[in-house]
Amino acid sequence: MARNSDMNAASRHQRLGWALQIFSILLLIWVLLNGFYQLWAGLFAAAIGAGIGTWLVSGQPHPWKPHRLLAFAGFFLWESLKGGIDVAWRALHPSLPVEPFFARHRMSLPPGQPRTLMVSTVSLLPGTLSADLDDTGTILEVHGLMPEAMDSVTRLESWVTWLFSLDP
Amino acid sequence: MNTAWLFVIVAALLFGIGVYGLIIAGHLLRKLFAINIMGNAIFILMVAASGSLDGSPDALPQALVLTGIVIAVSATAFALALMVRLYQLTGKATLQDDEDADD
Amino acid sequence: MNLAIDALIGLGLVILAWQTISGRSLFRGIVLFVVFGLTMALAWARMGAPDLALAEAAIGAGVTGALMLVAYRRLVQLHPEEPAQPNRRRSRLALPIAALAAGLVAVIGLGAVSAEREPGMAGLAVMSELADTGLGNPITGVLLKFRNLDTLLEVAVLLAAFLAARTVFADEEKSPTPPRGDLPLVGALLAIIIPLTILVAVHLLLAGSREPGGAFQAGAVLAACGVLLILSGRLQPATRMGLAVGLPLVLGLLVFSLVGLAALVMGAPLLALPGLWTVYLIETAMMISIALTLVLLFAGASGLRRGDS
Amino acid sequence: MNIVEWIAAGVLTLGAVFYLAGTVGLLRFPDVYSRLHALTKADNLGLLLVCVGLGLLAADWQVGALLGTIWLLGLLAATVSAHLIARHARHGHGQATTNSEES
Repeated sequence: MARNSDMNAASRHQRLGWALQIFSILLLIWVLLNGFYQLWAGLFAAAIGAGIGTWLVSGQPHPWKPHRLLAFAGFFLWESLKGGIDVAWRALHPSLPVEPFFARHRMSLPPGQPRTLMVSTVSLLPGTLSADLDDTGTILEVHGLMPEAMDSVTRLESWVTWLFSLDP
Repeated sequence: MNTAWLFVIVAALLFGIGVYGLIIAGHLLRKLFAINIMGNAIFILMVAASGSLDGSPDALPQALVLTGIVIAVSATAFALALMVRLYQLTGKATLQDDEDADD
Repeated sequence: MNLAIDALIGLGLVILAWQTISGRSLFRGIVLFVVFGLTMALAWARMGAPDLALAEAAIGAGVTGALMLVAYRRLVQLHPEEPAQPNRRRSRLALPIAALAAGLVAVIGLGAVSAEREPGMAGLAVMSELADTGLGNPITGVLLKFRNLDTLLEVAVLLAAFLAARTVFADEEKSPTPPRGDLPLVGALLAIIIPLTILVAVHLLLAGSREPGGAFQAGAVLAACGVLLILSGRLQPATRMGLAVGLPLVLGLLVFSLVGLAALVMGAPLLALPGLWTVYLIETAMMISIALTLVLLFAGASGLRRGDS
Repeated sequence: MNIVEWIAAGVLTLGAVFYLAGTVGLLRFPDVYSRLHALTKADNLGLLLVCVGLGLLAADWQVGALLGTIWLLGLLAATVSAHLIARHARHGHGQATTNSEES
């Protein structure tokens, strides 16, 4: 990712990319809410939302492929299913089988969407919780419920790498 | 016993709790809780007693209550600002009479 | 079955109200009060009043709760060593008076419920008139067509509450929200939630003309955006109110009055709204003013400026 | 009740069970972090099941898509708030009361 040098030159393009992404997602949700009735208002609202959203986002948009996103969603759904069942079982088990611990994980992902996705999904995998990030945003502190929980963190990282087509 | 009766009873109980809370509360924030609960009781009463629960909904009391909710939040916001200012100036968030009563 | 659900909600309301009044800590009281407001929203939904459910959830529970939390934090900041104690007054008369008040409400309510009633003469007249306004939602129709003066004054009351509160915030130095570092997740949350909230507010505003929703609900939802931006430091409270804040603040009142007066000039009665487009215009202006007023009340400040981050 | 409604009832009940498990975990687990595990994971599975159940009852793609959006927003809110609470606790506010939020 040697894009840092031409960051400023590409910045306008990136802003436009963000705005288009946010705009189309908002418009989709509007159609879900209202159908095509009063679409003019939806276009208007989505445009304002995209403008403000673009002001709020930071970093560059990362390209992703739709079919990979679908596969990632499947992986995520399966893992969160396992996670929910696992923690429910532990909570209801009479002897409360938990061995809480903290572990540090150095992320090899670039900042922006990949890291954000990683940090936010860790909490929904079986037995892991993203507890803290250091100031550089690379070292993720993970709280685990049982010793084997850390496996899913590395698995998640490789999935995110694959989703955004990054070099491992 | 139907829905309207049930909610009238609920409104009466809430109003009673509100009045009780308003009297016994020392802290002004608690008095605000109580006043808001009394207000909500009256809102429920207005809608429940309009007879709209068992027939076709009646828009008039609902529109009145909608206005009432906004007025309630306006009044609460002002009261909160007054309370903070009082606390700033006197270091107490109770009314003078209440302290006399405590002594 | 339905009555059982209603009874459960009613019981919940009574218990929550009691806990709010009698709990030991103030903070707990605020949280319980918010839960009470959300349960009220459920009750409105059960009573066939979805407009009120929306308003209660957004304004009654959300905005009021946020305002109370801000006030509580100010109290704690002023005297951190002495958290507000639940000093309760003893009064022998409290219980009888409360019982009397409850009895009074019950008598009025039960009398009204069991009274013989002409089947909704006024209501039917309203409904037949509403067909002409083009508004499918009778609540919005009533608010803007039959009680439009009330609605206008309601916006004025909200503005007056802010102006009154503003004189009370007084001269204290506004401490800016401390920078929270750049938490990556918070930035992502804002970038997702705020555009979506704006979309939902516009949806509520438009939906108000044919189904539950309207300027007040939309304004409260939009105000949540401002609160989030203040909490994350993207917007900072300011002591001076610039034109960029002042104009939108009075926009609702201004547009409503102008349209209403225009009707008078054109020979129609005061505040008679000439068409559906004026309704949209007024509702949009009102939404902006309401949202901004609520945000300023939350910030406890006269103005807003952009944060440094 | 037809077969779809039975399935929906089963899924909704299962969702309620996960909510219950999440709450039990909140009460039983030893520290703040473990409790957050229970809240984020079990409650999100509960929400997913409730959304699936309601989607089955509604049998409408539009409602289904909206329920999916609700679930995603629920996930987002849960994971961000869990991260913030954990971070807050990690930075030495573990035993702190709500008073000292801004120190």
